[in-house]
Amino acid sequence: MSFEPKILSFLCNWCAYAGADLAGISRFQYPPNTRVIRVMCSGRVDPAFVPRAFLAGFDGVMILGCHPGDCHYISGNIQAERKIALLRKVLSDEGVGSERLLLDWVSAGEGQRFAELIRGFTEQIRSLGPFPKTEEIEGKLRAIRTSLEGEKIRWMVGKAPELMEKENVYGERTDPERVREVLETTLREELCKNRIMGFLEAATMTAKEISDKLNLSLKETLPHLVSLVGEGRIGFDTSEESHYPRYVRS
Amino acid sequence: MKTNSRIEKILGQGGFVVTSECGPPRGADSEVVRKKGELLRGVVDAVNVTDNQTAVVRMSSLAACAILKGMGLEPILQMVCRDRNRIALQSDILGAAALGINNVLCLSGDHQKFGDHPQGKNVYDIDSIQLIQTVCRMRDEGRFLGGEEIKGKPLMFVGAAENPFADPFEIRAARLGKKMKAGCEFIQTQCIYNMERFSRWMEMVCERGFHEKCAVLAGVTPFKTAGMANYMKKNVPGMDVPDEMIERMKGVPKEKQAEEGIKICVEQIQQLREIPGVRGIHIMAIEWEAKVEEIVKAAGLFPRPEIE
Amino acid sequence: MIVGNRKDFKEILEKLGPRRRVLVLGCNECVTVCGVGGEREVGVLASELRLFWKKEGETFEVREHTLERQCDCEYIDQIRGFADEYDVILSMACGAGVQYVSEAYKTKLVLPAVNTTFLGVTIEQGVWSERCQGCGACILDMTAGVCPIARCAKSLLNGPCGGSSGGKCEIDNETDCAWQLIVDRLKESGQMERYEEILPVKDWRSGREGGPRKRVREDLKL
Amino acid sequence: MELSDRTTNKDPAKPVGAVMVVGGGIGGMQASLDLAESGFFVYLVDNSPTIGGVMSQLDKTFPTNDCAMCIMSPKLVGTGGHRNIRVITHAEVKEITGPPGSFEAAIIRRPRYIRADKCTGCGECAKHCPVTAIDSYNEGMSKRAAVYLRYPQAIPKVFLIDRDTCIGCGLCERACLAGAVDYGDKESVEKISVGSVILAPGFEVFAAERRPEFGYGVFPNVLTSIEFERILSATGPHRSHLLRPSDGAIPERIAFIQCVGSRDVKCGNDYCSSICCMYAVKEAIIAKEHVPFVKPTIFNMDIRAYGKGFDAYYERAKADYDVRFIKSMVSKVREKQGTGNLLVTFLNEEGKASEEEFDLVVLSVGMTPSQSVRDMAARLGVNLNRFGFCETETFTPLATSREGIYVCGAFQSPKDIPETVAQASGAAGAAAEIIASARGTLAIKKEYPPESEVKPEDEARIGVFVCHCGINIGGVVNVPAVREYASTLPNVIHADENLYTCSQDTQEKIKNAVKEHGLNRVIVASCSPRTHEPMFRETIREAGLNKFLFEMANIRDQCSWVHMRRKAEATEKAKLLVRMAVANARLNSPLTETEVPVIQRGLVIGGGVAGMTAALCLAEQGFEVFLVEKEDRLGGNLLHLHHTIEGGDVKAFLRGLIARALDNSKIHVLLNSQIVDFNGVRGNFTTGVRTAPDMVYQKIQHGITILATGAQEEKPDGYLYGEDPRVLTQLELEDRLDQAGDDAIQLQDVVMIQCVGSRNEKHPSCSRTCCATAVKNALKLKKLNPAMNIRILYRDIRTYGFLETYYTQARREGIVFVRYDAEESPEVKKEGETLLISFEDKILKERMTLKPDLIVLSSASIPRENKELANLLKVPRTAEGFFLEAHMKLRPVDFASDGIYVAGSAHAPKLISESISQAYAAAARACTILSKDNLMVGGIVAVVDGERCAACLTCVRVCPYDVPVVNVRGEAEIDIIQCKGCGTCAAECPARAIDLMHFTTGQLEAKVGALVEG
Amino acid sequence: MRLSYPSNVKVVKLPCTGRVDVLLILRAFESGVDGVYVAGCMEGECHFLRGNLRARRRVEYVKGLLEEVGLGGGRVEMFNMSASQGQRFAQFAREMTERIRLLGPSPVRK
Repeated sequence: MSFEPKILSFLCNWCAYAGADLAGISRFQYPPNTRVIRVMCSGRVDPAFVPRAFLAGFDGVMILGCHPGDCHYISGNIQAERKIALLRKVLSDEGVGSERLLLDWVSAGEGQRFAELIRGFTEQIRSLGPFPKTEEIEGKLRAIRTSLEGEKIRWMVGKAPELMEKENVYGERTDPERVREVLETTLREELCKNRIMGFLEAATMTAKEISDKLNLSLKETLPHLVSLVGEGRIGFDTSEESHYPRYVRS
Repeated sequence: MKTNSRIEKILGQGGFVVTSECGPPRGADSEVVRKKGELLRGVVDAVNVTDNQTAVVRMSSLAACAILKGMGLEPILQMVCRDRNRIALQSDILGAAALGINNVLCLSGDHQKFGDHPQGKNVYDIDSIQLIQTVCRMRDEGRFLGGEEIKGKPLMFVGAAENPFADPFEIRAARLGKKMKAGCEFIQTQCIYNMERFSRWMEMVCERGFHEKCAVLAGVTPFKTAGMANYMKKNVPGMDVPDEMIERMKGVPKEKQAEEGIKICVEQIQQLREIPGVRGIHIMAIEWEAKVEEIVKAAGLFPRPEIE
Repeated sequence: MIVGNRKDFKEILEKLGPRRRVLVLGCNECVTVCGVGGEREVGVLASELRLFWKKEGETFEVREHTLERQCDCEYIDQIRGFADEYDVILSMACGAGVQYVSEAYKTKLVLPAVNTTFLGVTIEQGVWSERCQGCGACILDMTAGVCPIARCAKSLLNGPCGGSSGGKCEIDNETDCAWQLIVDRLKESGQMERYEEILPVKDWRSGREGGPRKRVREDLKL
Repeated sequence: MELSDRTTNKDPAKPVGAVMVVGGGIGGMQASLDLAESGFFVYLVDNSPTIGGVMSQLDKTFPTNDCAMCIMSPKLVGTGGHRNIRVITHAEVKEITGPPGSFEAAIIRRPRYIRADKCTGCGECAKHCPVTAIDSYNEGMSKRAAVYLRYPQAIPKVFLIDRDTCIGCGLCERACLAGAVDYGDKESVEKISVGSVILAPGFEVFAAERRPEFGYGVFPNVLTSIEFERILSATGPHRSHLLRPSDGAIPERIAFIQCVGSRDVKCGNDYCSSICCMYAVKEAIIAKEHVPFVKPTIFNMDIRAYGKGFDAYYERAKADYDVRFIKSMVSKVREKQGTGNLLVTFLNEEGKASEEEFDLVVLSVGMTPSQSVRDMAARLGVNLNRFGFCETETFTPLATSREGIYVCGAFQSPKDIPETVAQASGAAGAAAEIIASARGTLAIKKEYPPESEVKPEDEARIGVFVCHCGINIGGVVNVPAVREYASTLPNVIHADENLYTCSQDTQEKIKNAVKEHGLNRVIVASCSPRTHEPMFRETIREAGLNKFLFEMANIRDQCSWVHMRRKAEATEKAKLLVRMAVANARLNSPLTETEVPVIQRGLVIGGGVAGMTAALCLAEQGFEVFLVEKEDRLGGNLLHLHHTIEGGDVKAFLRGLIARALDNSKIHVLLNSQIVDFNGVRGNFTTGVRTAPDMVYQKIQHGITILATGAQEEKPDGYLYGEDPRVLTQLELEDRLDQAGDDAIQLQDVVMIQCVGSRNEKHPSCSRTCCATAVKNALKLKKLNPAMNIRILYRDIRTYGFLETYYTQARREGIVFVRYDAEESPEVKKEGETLLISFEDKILKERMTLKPDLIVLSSASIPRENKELANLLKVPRTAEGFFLEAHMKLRPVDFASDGIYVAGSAHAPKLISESISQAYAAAARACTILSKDNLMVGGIVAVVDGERCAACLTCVRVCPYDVPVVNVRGEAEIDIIQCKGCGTCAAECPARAIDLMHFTTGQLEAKVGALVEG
Repeated sequence: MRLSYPSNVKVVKLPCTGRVDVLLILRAFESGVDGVYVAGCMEGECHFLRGNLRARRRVEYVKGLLEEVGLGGGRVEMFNMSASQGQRFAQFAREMTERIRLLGPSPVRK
């Protein structure tokens, strides 16, 4: 039996959704694999929805909004682009489905384009095959989801444009490079920490085992352990003495 | 001669005394006493009969003495102050004299804590020195402690025990002096292994002239095994066993250790005889009476002198 | 002071039998000082009883009270007001106190909670040691101030037995040999010659052997 | 705080009664506390956002292995909460103008962005902050948020924003319910008037990168000692688990490399940092205690364990902890490929290069003043020495080159904690001297309304205030439910809840509630009484209630914070804690503290340099002093000294000092006199003194006592001393060198032997000064006759601090140093008239025999006869007979008995400059009592019910301070002035006749009872 | 440090563990607590010199008393910790709670 991908698409009410309707009115044909969620603006799409969708069994996710400049809410689509770019970077760094995520623009008048995008993406996913569900990948997705849902990231993602383009709390403009750096670093840290918490759910582990699982060097791994210890989220398993202490969830 | 004591007589002749001991049985079987008596007959001059030694209940010393006496042996009645008050002690002395027992050895007695009735109450109405005094007074003055006159004095030759190695160091010789002063006529010592220390003690004793009034019989105990030697060193208070002696015991195979023990004992007796002031030997072969004869003979102390 | 030991809790419980209304009575004299029957120990014993009976689900009443002395009837009278409310008085005084309380409350059951052990001194906080047996005829002048009657396991008056070793008594090596102490003190004070004297047999009539004792001082009597 | 009237000096002729202390480390805190307790107002300015300095980063301290934070936190809290100390953090001194006694200081306050008056220290901001930064408290080994508190126990407990890393996202403002975030904060300059200044800016560690051969910064497993200290600490990156950076494994073989950045001419630091040997030993011991299989090795040139009890610690490290000491300098450290392990190259004892593998290398980095401190010194016009430390003179070790500005701690010279603390107290004494006439003019004395009377029989009327603490409590505990519950409890008249109970407006609210509802007990259910009780007590006192009528329920630190995920249970527990507090509060009674007048007069025992200096410091501050000396003249040990190693003229100094002491009308010098009896307590001692030749007896009443009985050179044993005139002690040599027509020029060969009578079984300590004395005298000999051969036989050369430069000079001048081991000390004998000395030469590996003209013995310093004095005063001594201070680290001049202090070599052997510092310190500590008219006593103390007392002596025996006595009535009596309130006696009194106020048996039982009821 | 530990633990503050009275502990059990532990300074670091050492002896004594009355000596314990060892405090709190949980409710509490 041939593989039928399950695709989730978020369509902005004013452009993409209208475009989809137009495709219908125009009887443009496209594959039936897509499930549509209507949102008022592509800016509403929380990046955390994406790993959530993958975890729920979707093989691909599309987000379609208005063309730049056309946003009904002025810049919702631009914000969506930033957020999704960040998400895509994380997904690609982790090697989990960045190629299964599509953000694009469809205006209310582009019924044809809508159908083509759907067709193209469906084919792309079909050729990629089903979303590989290994324990490791699911762990990564869960960690990505948890990280993105955390207050720090949400706040930063939301505030970033203001900081870079308008002014920060000190009435200055923050260097965009710096904002990006902080955002990426923080996300990366959160992600690693959440993954470690995930590993330790099942068993106690040494720093070496954790670093192997994270596919990071020990030197890169240790700071995450230090900060988790500092936050009191993990501790040391003192039940046995060894040269390599085992970490345990508190 | 104050008494009919065989020991007194031998000493009076200037002879060298050999005594040994017989522990009464933990039962009423007189045969046990008789058997032990048989082993010692003719081998030693007198036989000590212990008085509930180590505070373990045994046949009374007086009864066992009477049995030995009946066999023609010369018993020495050991009396401890632990179990009887002055009334009982004096009464037993009269009884012993009546049975023809000529010797008494006055002792404090081991504390009941070590025995089979640690729950018991001890008496210690009088102490061993006072007991010596009491017996002498009964014999010489013919009076009880309370002052009343005795009809028929008990003629006892009075002795005591002495541990030359016991503490306090300061009174090692004085302790003997005090016993002598109380009227003690002979001393049997704790078993001696450290010859050097014993001869030093003897020197102190002789220096003060104690040996003239009070005959010192040096105590010896043959080792049965190396383990016994070790036990004595470690667990018996006041016992001084030199290491080389233990080494010597350990140095021979187990089955030969008894033999070695006897050999050591004999050597010791020979050395002790050379020490000035030593007037006799007291062989305490603990539950090993069968070997006394062998020891006495090997030590050249056989036959025992005759007395008229 | 009089030194005692608390009885085992189990023994106390057995002695109490089915009685559940208990007056725990302390004494603020010797037994307080030697930590066996003062207010604190009364509290401890009362607490133990309450804990035990609560555990067993029983109903009970335990009262704590400490008298200035249990060897004077005026003090003992102080509990007259409420002693009747209890089945039993559990006295934490020495044997004298227990008896005297018992004499004062003839119809009341008075039980000892303490074993009276000896007349002694405080060696250090929490450690007491026997010094006197109340023989009634003190000979401490003869024995350099160390009593061989109380402190020698065999009460020997004329020197140590052969078991004295390294300054310790043959009964255990925690106990000092009284005669070692005497000899040491004689030596220190240059009186070694006193050791040579033979102490005569003791007249025990002044002691317990002469029967229960009583002392009267006429001039103090009312 | 009202500042206006303190910022200008109205009368320029009169000094200002305030002092500025720069630097809030342990030294700065000590100086501030001493001054504030002596009637001066203190501005404590710290560059860092919190006070505490480097000590706050330490895990343990040598030689007692006390937890650094545990022993320091009382000082932190005391400083932070002192009415007469204003802590100005995150600030630096721009300039100081005006004359001494009337300085004006300009202080630049950097913005904190968090308002100190509003921040509650709850930490919500940091929890939310998305930015991470390097945590300098953990030496970069962990991370913190951009808004942070340097360490959990920090004072002030106010967060701040690190503007360099903050991106200005505004999340912290949203998280802060106290409204403390203020992004508009700006740098400001504040001017303050002060009479004198103390500089205590501390040190920074040597930058280990400057010794590239050790690979610091290149190899991850090469750490500095301060980083290692953090790793060992409970608040460190791994929470005290000893893990190495490269892979998180436990390092087994640890190498310590000493003298990194010290004793190093090449990097310009040819001084010794004084502390590294000991801290390395300590870190080795602690590491071993953490992980028993650790094998520490310390590579060193000399082990400089010269302080009190140090040598014993060093010996313990060898014997009990298997710490290996290798006398060798490491030349190179490289990493073993792929393992993270390190290969250490060094010259072994045989002089051959060898290499050993280690899992971790710790560099014992030296002390150096930071650039910012050097810059400040330049701004203030204070001279530095060539190493950048503050320049001071031998006989004025506390004074900087600018009059009125004093110095203490590691900025003056490298030193450890106790010496810093002693010097800090000393600086406080010196700083107080010049402004003594202004004492009390600026110190804040608080006026309170009269206390309303609360009698035991009065019914308790309790007010309960439950705190949300933002969301710290409210986010977990159902605060309204707790408040509701509290109102149902017996005697609770009023119950309320607050967002922040510690905020200023809430204090007013509490005061009003007291009045409105006629409350006579107040309970706050919030955080820890350890930090907040003093403040709330103050509030209810302002409302006219005795402060002991206040009670706290800790529903944050011991409830909401620790049961975050169990909200229902936490709420129940909070209710119960409130119930316990109510049960306890009902029994709280007002405790009065009584005033006991202080006899404002001092007694100094010992008329040497320490005694005279202390007496003068007290006299200069206006206090009468009795100075008692056993001998027939003042001067002590200095009478036998001629010059210091720096070249100072001791004789001239001593003449001046004696003249000042004799001329001072406040000082009564009693020569030929001895103490014969001693009674009383702090503030009120009575001492009997007998004066020869007529043995006249007099009684002196005084408020404090300083012991300065000194030490002396021991007459050596052996080495033919006393048998041959060519064998001398260093003191005798010094005397001889000083004599006119000296024949020393004739000498050809001189041998000096170190550690004669020191560091042995009888006298395990190092005598500290003999190495420097030997170097001093050797240099002097060399000067007289440069051709002279001088050999110094030593075990370790301990020329600590700047003394090291003279050691370097000595070697440069050809003086030969030969090391010997304790087991094979040199042998001196005589063949005919020829003096022979033989010893083992470690380098040549053979036995050398010399025929010297002179042998000089560096003999031990031993205390003067002080046993009787110690018995009279009931003060403890060490096994070697030196006086034993109350606490090795933080109370170096105090005795455990209040009001008695120690100074000079009676405490331990010392250099002259150290004795002077310590004498000032003793005087400053003494002034904390003498400056007060009355002492407040009572409060939480043990009281005896005489009726119930059986006079059993239990209390007398168990009291750790020997306070209880049985009085003439046969009852125990506990002096409330001396009782420290531990309650041990109350817990053990067999008659239960003793109770501890405020922690009475009734209260404790009520509390426990409330735990279970209901 | 906000380390979590079980909410069963309630603290009675004392100036020094030297103030811990044998009777106070017994009274606590009478009131029905399931366990008591005394947390003092590290040995050798007592602010009042040796209060913690005395407390330890008393705790040992109470253990004996509790054995006698059948509650079990395990219900009382002495721990030492320093001010910076929040971690250790939490650990002891957990250990003790776990221990008491195994021992079950105090039989005194009915």
